[in-house]
Amino acid sequence: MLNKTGETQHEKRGARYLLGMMSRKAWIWAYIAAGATYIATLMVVSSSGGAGALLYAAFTFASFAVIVGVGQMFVVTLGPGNVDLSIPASMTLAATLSLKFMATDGALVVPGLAIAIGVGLGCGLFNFSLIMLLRIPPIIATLSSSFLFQSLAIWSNRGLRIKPPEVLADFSTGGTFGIPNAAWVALLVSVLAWCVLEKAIAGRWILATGQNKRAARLGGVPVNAVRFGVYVSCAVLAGVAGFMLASFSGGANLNMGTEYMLMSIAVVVIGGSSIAGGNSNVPGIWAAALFMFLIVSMLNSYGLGAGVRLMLTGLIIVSVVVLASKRGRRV
Amino acid sequence: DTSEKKIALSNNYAGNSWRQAMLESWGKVAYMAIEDGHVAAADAFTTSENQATEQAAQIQNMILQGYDAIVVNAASPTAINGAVKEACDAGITVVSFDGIVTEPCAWRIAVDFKQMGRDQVKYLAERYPEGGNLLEIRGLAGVFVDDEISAGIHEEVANTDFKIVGSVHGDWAQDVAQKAVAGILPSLPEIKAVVTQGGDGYGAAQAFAAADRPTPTIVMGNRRDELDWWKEQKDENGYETTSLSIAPGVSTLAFWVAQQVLDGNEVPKDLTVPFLRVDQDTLEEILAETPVGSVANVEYSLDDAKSLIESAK
Amino acid sequence: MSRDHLRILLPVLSLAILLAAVFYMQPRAMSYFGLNLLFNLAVPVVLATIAQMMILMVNDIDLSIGTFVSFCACITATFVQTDPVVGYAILFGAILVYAAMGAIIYARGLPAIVVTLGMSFFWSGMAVLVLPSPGGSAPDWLRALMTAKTPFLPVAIIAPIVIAAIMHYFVKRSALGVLLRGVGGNEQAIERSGWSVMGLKAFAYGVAALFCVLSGMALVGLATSADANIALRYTLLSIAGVILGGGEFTGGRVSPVGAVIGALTLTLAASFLSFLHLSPDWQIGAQGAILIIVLAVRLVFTRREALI
Amino acid sequence: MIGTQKVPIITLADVGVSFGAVKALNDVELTILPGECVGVVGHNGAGKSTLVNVINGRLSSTRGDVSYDGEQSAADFRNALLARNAGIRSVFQELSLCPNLTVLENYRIPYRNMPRRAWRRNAASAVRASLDAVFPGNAIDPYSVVDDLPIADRQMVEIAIAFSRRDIDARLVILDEPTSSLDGAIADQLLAYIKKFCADGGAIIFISHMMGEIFDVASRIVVMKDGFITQDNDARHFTRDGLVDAMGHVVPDTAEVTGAKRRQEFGPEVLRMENGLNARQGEVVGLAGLAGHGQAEALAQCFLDRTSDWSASRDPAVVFVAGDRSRDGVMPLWSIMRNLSLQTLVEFSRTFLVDRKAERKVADEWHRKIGIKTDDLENPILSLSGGNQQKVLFSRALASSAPIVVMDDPMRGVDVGTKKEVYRMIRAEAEKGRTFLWYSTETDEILECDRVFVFRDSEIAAELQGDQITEENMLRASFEMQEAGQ
Ligand SMILES: Nc1ncnc2c1ncn2[C@@H]1O[C@H](COP(=O)(O)OP(=O)(O)OP(=O)(O)O)[C@@H](O)[C@H]1O
Ligand SMILES: Nc1ncnc2c1ncn2[C@@H]1O[C@H](COP(=O)(O)OP(=O)(O)OP(=O)(O)O)[C@@H](O)[C@H]1O
Ligand SMILES: [Mg+2]
Ligand SMILES: [Mg+2]
Repeated sequence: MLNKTGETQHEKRGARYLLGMMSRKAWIWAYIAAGATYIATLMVVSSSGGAGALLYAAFTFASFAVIVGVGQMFVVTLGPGNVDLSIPASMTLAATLSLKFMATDGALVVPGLAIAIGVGLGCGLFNFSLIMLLRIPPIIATLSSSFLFQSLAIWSNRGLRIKPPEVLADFSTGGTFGIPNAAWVALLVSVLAWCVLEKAIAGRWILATGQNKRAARLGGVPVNAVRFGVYVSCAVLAGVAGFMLASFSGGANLNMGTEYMLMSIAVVVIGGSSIAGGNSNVPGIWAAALFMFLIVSMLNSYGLGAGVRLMLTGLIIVSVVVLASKRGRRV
Repeated sequence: DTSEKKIALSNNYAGNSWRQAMLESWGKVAYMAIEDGHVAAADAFTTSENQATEQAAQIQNMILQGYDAIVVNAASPTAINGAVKEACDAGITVVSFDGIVTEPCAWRIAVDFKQMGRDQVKYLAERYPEGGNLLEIRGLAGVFVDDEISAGIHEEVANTDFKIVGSVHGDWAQDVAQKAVAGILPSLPEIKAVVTQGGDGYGAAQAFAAADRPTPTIVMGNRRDELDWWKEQKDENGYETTSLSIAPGVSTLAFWVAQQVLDGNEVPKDLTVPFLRVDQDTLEEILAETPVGSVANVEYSLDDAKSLIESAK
Repeated sequence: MSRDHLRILLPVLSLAILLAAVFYMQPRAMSYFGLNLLFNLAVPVVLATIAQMMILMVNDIDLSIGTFVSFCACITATFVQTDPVVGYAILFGAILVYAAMGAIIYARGLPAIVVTLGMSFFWSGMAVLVLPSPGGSAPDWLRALMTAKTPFLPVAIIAPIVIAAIMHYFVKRSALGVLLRGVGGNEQAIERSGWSVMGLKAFAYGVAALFCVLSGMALVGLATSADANIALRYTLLSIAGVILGGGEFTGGRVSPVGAVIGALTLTLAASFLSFLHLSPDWQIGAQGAILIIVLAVRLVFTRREALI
Repeated sequence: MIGTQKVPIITLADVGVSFGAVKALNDVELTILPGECVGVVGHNGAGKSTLVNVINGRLSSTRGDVSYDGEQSAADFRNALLARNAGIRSVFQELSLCPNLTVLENYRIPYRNMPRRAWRRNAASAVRASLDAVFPGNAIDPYSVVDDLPIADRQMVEIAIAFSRRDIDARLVILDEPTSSLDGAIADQLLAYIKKFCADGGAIIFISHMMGEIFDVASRIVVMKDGFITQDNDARHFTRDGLVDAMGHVVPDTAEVTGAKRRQEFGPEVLRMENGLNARQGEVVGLAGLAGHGQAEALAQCFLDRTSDWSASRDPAVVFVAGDRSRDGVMPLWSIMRNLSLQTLVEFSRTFLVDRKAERKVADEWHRKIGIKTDDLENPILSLSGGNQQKVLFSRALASSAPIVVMDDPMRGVDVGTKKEVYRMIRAEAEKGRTFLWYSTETDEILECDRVFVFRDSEIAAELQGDQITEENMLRASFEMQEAGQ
């Protein structure tokens, strides 16, 4: 793989240290970008408490992106071609079924959550069996299953919007210690994910499988268990995110997760994970999720039209990625 | 006599409660019409994604299947014109509603979306003659309906003392709207009212509540949860607003119009249906009729269609 | 050799079976008119699939094809119609941007999926700027071309055959095609032989963009007008088409003929479903199911890997 | 003879190359004349591959001058072009064919100005001709896709392409460990061709860890050590032992290398496969035969049957040492340490977390034991030379406590010194009751085994024991069947 060629980087030691460190931690750029957009938005914030409110909102909405982003990150880490496109459908299905079950009854919150998780589990299992048993490429497998999940959601509830139980709505829209509850949940999820990737053996296995599945298998990694775990946990996280989002926004919609398909991929890659697999990080997902929220807020606040807004979003994403890239060729 | 005729519904999207209610209304009227021997078949088709290309292909398939009339809720007013033209050329009656098509050979049951935008502002101008700041929640960029409603709003605002201080795209999705509003709120001065495109009102209310800002007058879009919230506020503090949207049952109207065309009746190409409006007084009444989680609805009968056609002549 | 043939056999078979099923259910489809209706909207899909294939061939993936085709369609329905010189200049410029994107992706070692994801926002924004609301109209010649009444076979059949033949020659037979596939197979080997991988990638992206432009134009020719969201689903459709046609995500293993057939199969699958008269609840799910079934058949054909 | 007054094809003057802090080459002076066959030897990481890359212009030297055909090159970045024009071609240590292309398409890639007309037919005949010339009697179809070929065939294709006819004739062919995946018979064909090539006025740089091959073909031998050329002399001035001493190897601080006595007593049978392959506890079982006859498959099967896709055991039944590094072994994005500890993560941890202390300890231990040439185990694995990467894979498996070790031609590119050391380690481990299954393309490695299965067409053609294990017997077993097959 390595070419001992081409890149005789005669690095000036020391002077480049900072740059070097930054390029190794690609997510620093995502934080810089998020910070810059935040400050740029503040320029037009009029009300006194606006700065805090904006940050509060950013953390609230970033949380959902983080939860699904973490799941997507694990999937993406599995290597080229691995991506879960069924996240929106899993979110919708989990939210629909669990809200329908709870039927605004506050006593059923826990079983409701269990149902959301269970639905996620089922979706993950289904995805994995398509990938593993039928050996359908993950992109297509998850795309196809998303259609099925969506049909199930339509069939089960015909698009009726059922309110979440009062307690649940209060919890998901509320905050604790000045931080939105949704963000606490996302934080918990990301700390867990970080531990898995950085500390746990399973994390090593995921990373190994992502780099070279065959070599991983020959190196004693139970690759099927790894892939199973990854796809299932991604779907479970999607289920949880759907449950939370529906509770937060006052009910499940058939189109509620739509934007999280691109969003989940975007936060993973802007956050600095190598899409080639085998190298991922959790802090970057937070930065990217905040960034994705703030950029829309910023462009909206500046009163830019949809066309310009989309264009600038694209340009900024590309610039962040270019800036975050290592100099020269990848190995 | 149309008892041998087959009608198809080409629907481009099924992913929200409005569309689900629309399909349900269609299903009901289709069942009844077949029972009563008005038509031989009335099948509904939905594309898997909200895409003009897919819908065009769907219409082409309907041509192949030999339907006599195709009722379309179009993904784009122009992008399926090619397929619509092909259908007309094959002798098929095409009736578009809600999302209408511009192809001249097709019938259009239009809702004046521009008017819908204007009416929102008119209502607000009545309530607040002194004007104030408005927040606009738009739909999906690049889509006809979004452009029309927004144009109506902007046109009317020019005649009043209102000022649109912020505009966000909510993609007609509750969660997206809520998110976009939450993101722009900190940068906005005090908001007098929010103009919407239907279905975003509840999300906007939530976002205002989350940001601890006074709730402005939010124009609603007839969704049950919006009406519920309105009712709640009304009972609590006498909150006043209005709610308007196109009734999903317009699909049934389109069905009858298609049947009338097939029957050989002369039907003008352009028909307009009024939108369904909920006011402070009619709120309770309509709330009682609207199923939980759904949309306020009106279904049309053959006679309704006939009188509409008469009045348009 | 034989493995390559096996690879192409599956797409051919699934297309044949689907076609047979459609003909069985709807004998009317078995005519000049019917074939045209079944397949004419496949032409832009075929072109977009070829574009995706060019990118997959050099080991990248393009998530912006849908928005880019939409953008091209918007330009075609507006500038190309009203002001051809400006219109073509914009399209040409867009091709250059694509080529530059390929070069940057290589030079900076960027993951293509991210850059193209970002660019998809960009193109989408440009399209909205060009056509804030649906409209525009197709240039007459384009409309005439796409609806031409050719003898014996409709345009909808001739076009995919021509595209497949040309691309087969270019990708599988020409010397340049060897290098491009080589980039996908072993970038380093190409570089070691003194070729500019950056140039090759830029070229592949440029060709892909050209096909996107053609796809956008064909689409406008069929639809008579455009909107900013007109082709969004081509992104996933094109990936599915390449894979269905026996292509792989990595390693430069693609087949132009397969890709064309894959695109046709996908289009036909949707038609097949609408002939089944399913309940609206399940129509969407059935699209997924048919994708799964068609791809699952691959199982029979793909060689069990020696390991794992 | 190409020229009468013999202009050097390439001259390196005082060349140095550094990778960051690592000085891979120092003060290298080297001149290569037409007709010479220069053998280059040196321990793993001595700088041989780096030297090759300087000569063929792929790597610009940090210091010093490189001149082609006696002409000084003006700018470094043109070196690759100059090298190509001077007729310099290379076969790299890591295979560099495009696996998705056919053999003849791979020929197209280095041939830049190939005439376009009927190029496929011409390419096929050129490859065919070259394959026939270098490896007479091979049956490789130029139209077959490289991926479908066994690794030995792939290596043959790459070599044949390097010697093939193009617009600029080959004048200097650099072969970096070309025989590492070839079996003896094929390797001999190559050596014969090299001699002929040099006799016709071509020049060769031949890098190998096989002393026999070096002495067989080299007219001049260059010894490298730690980035320096320590000796550069006519081949006649070297003896085998002298050469090994001159190279020096990097495992000096371990106990003396003793060829332990071959044991006669073994434990109970611990392994039996469907095809009859079996092994007893403490035995070193060799798999021999011509390359590509199902040995690797049998080994992989053995490994896969005894491990699970679904769970990892705290005491694994079997571990694997890969030979095809990039395909089967190395995790390219990881550090040396992470690569080394992959197999033993579960074994050394009592929880589900990685025990970093244990990881570091094991890595340090093997770093010392097997002499991995690096100063920091946190360095990326790809910064290691080929042979050193192989050592990491070895350590990965041996660090485990698994009773059976399966080795798929594990010594590819490992230098003589280390090989001796590894033989000793294998012996010592076998002594302790471990069983080894060892596929190798090298006869000397097979001779180290207690029992040998000779493979033919994915079946066992012969089982050799004790004194029966001779090169002659193995060759006979593999060739007898070949004749029978024809
Ligand atoms: N890209 C690189 N970055 C850092 N160090 C490198 C790089 N390439 C080579 N090296 C170092 O340069 C030294 C020489 O490596 P080289 O590959 O030339 O050894 P070699 O003699 O070919 O060894 P082997 O017999 O194992 O192939 C090694 O210490 C290696 O670690
Ligand atoms: N079904 C198949 N179709 C085509 N090629 C195959 C098939 N099965 C195996 N091969 C190829 O045949 C070759 C022989 O495999 P095998 O693993 O037995 O070789 P080997 O003797 O272990 O060679 P080496 O160790 O040098 O790689 C493999 O390299 C593989 O690519
Ligand atoms: Mg080397
Ligand atoms: Mg060997």
